[in-house]
Amino acid sequence: MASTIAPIAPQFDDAVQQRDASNLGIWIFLATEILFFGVLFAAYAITRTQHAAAFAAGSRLTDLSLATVNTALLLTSSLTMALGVYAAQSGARRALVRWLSLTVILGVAFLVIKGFEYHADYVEHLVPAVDFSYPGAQAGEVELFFYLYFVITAIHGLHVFIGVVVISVIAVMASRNAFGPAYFTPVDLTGLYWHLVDIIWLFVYPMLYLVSRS
Amino acid sequence: MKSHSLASPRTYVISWCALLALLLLTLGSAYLPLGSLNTAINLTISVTQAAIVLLFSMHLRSAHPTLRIVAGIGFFGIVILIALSLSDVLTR
Amino acid sequence: MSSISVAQHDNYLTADFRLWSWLITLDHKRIAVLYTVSITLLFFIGGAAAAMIRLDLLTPYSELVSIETYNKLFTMHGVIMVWFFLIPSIPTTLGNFLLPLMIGARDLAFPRLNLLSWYLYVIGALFAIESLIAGGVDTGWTFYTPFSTMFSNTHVFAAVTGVFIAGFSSILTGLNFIVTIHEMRAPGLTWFRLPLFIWAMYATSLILVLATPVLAMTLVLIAVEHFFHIGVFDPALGGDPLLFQHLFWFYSHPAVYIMIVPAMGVASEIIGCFARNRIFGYRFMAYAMLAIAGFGFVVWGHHMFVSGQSAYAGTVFSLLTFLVSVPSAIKVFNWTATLYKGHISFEAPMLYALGFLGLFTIGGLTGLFLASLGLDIQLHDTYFVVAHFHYIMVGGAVMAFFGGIHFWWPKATGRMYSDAWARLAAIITFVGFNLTFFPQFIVGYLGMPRRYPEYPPEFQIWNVLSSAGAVILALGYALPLFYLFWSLRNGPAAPSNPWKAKGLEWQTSSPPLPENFLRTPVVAEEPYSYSTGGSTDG
Amino acid sequence: MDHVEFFPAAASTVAGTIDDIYFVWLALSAAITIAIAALVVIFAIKYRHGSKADRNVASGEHYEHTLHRIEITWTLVPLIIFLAMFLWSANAYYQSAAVPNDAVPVYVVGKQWMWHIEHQGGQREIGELHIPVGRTIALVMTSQDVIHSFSVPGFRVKQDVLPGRYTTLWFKATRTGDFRWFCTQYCGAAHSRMIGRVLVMEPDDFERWLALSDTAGSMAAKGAARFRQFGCSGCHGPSANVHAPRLEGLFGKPVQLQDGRTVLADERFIRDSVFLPNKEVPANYEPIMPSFRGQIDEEQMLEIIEYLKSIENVPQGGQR
Repeated sequence: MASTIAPIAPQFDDAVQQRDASNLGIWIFLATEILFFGVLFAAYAITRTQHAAAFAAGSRLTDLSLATVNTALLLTSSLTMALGVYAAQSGARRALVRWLSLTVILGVAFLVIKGFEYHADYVEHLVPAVDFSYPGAQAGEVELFFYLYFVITAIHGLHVFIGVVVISVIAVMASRNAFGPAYFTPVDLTGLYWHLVDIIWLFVYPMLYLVSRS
Repeated sequence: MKSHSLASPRTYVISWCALLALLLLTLGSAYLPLGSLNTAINLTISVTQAAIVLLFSMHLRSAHPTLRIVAGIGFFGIVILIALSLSDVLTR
Repeated sequence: MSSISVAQHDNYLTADFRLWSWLITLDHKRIAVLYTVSITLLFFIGGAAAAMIRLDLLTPYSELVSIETYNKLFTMHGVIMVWFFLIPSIPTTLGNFLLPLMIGARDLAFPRLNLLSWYLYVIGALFAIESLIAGGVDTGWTFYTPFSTMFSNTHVFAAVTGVFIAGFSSILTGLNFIVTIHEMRAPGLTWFRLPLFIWAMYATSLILVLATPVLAMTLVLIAVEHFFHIGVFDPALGGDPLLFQHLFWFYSHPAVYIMIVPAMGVASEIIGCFARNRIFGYRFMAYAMLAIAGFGFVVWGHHMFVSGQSAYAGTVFSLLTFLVSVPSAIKVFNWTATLYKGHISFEAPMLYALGFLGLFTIGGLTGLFLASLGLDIQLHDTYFVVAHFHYIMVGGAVMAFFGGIHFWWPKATGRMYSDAWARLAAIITFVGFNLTFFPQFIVGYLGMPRRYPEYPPEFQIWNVLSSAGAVILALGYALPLFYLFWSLRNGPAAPSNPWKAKGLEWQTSSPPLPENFLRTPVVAEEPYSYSTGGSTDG
Repeated sequence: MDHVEFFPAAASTVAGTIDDIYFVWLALSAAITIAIAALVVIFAIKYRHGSKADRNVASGEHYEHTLHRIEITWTLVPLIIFLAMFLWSANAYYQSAAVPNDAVPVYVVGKQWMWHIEHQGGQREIGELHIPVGRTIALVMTSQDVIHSFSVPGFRVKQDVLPGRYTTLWFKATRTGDFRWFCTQYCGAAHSRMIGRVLVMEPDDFERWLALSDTAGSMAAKGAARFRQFGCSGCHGPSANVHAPRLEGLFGKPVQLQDGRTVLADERFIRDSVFLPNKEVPANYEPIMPSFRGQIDEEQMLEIIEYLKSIENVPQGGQR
């Protein structure tokens, strides 16, 4: 049991102060993440306002079914992560490792599907600056849509990737009995990060895939 | 700053079901020919989904007000950035 | 530094002498020293660029350097001074050193993040210097598109990367400060017992944390567009160059407050101490800083009145700008009123602080000229703007920074410097500054544009005055280097509270112990209780 | 240097108002700065360390009340002054934003690092702009590369010149003479050489200058030639058998679009229709027009626009 007691850093008075500091710290970090993506959303909003038709045309070329499956995967991984945090809090070590592993698997599945999507885009000559050709009108503006599509999904994908790595590390630590009911802050904070990555995707999905499907 | 009244697995599962239902709803609504209303519906559903994740999975419902303010400020920042930039673009 | 005598305990400087112990230190005070050394270096690099600029402007024809070189000089001056000096200056040096001391904590909440942020700063600075050595950047510090993305063949990528990395240093510092102020205050130290310097750090950190991510991602978009020649800022493909300006100023306007709010905090501490008076309207001062931080986010469009932004948006931004200037006005009045019925003495820090007050007043008032829509048409992108923001950032922020260094020097080093030399330096800086920048208001209204190595001959007289002032100003900035260094070896040992100041940082030894306090202090009185807490001013 | 200038010459109709705002701010700033400085000096002397001045301060609730009243006063007084100045200067801004109806257009294209000017009559200038005194001139400006800015300090006017867009700047000179004009948006190496002179002439002299200048026909005539050269007339001309809109009388009229919106057929609309033809497709027409991006440059585009303006009331286009 000794391993599951929080090591208190010298600058803190007690475990409660340390945990509260970590919690506030991660939330401030998440706020910066939100604004980080805010730039992309603002660029998207303004460019789409100016080229609505081209964005509709571009969006119709994206793979909606893969994206929908991916959204469901990410939402489910959020559930497994939340259950993992619950398991950590209840001291259920094996359940914790199981839920974290499942989260990693779902995250990897998301990335793999994203990879298939990218490959399909490449085959269809939809990668701006690398290989882009669009037969219809306003090819330049459709290219702008795909530029934003790649920048947004790539940066989001990078966040998923980082999440997968961190959760894997946490899972290994958990299997070595590093956490318990008295100390599971790293699991908790990783979970918060993972949920935020999920939230961002919830906005990316309609922005990029659902424009003018009717 | 009490931040540790976690929700129960039941809550997580229920909110997961709600999120998936909303996903189907937003997907389905996209096929209705509603013009610019489509975007409004999609966005509203996204905001609802985000709120569910924030309140339940991320425990903001039971968190210290400071944490709620911090999260709120992040989203408020985006709103300011987009709203004031658009106020220029739309009135040029 | 081995000559510093050790009393009973090791202080933070003498705890370990090896270089390695500095490079892996987690002590906020040592990290502050690391920052001070690196920032001073960058300050003099940026200053050298400024000196070249002023020399070249002595004559209407660019005789000293080519026009291409001139463009690179003002770009480097801007990039280095804004991101590698002004923004980190007070928070990372004085803030890092004082924040835990002032709130009675042993360290910041996240010491490792603090050290990481210094390394990020250094790496960012190395990228910026690399772009300088490789041949320079000619975009101006504002990186306006489509020039920076499609037309500039200089080392935009390296410069942008440097700023991007330094941005993460800012974010980590801001995050660390906010958490520390929230969670680690000493018993009894309620929010409204905090020194105004802490309030200033808090407001500044909010801006750092909320604005910097926007800059970072905008720079990513610039780098991608520069590299792949496609992006949302290039009108040739249907992009919008004003979108870049919106995103850039969403960060860069609040960035001005990142520079000036800490200076307000420093000035409050110094004026309170040397007037031996509580800060007039303490709560209003705290609220004003929060208001400035908040309103600072909704005024960015005043940089774009003639950019092609819609007249409607311009009007909204102008109105909001006038609103943000009210809290600044309040602060000037309150500092002045703090002198009323005080016991004022004029040691060097006080001279710097009073200099700050005067220059900030002029800088703030001329900001109102620029906020006025119709008038800004004439003033935009002229030397009037240059003069205005130097009055705020150099007259205001740097003056206060120097004041702060003099004020807390004995605390940080355990040595007293020569007050006479320091007063002389303060006066020279004040005179030199005004001579450098006041003529620029006049030549600005006459219409002299910024970023011009060559200019019509009728503007020469003002430029000669300005360049002459720059020589004096440079002297004012160089002097402290000498007497402060001298004091490290030869200065008399400083007592723990040489100015008889209030505040927890004066209750520990000079220099402080590695763990700051032997016992966690308990606070039972209001801040700046100079008049009540026994007459120390006999 | 014969004399030292403190203020620039005021040579346009808007200059007076702008100067008034400037002088009022100068007076207010001087008053506030002097007041603060005087208070600092007085306090510094009177309450210097060791002086015998009375330092008794009242205390208690009444005193706190007074302090609050002081704070509120020096919050509200600046606020009211600022709001008044805001209204005044915003009004001046709107005056310089709204182009008068009687303005004579002159076309400006900025490129690294020179200014190309073309008058309606086809007279071209580089780095000089001849205008008559007392007539309202509206510069219709665009850039071929990066952002520039057109600034004439003597007229108190300035407007950024953007690629991909038209911006307009108007002024009415009130006296003859030479006035410097600068590029005020940093645009690269020779930014400081992207300057020129506005030469304000008596109307008669101006007419003489126009007549003496070499032209290859008016802008509209050149535009008409471009209209045929680029094949525009093939679809939009009188004998076209393609379903394309006729452009006579189009300029300045509202256009119904396919997506239900209505836009004004101004310079921007015409430019976008040529370069981004599918952005705004008129109702009842197929989006079949190809983009001319890269084929028509900005100066040719302006000539085509001037041509389309000129055929406002002519029943048949391209009579030449």
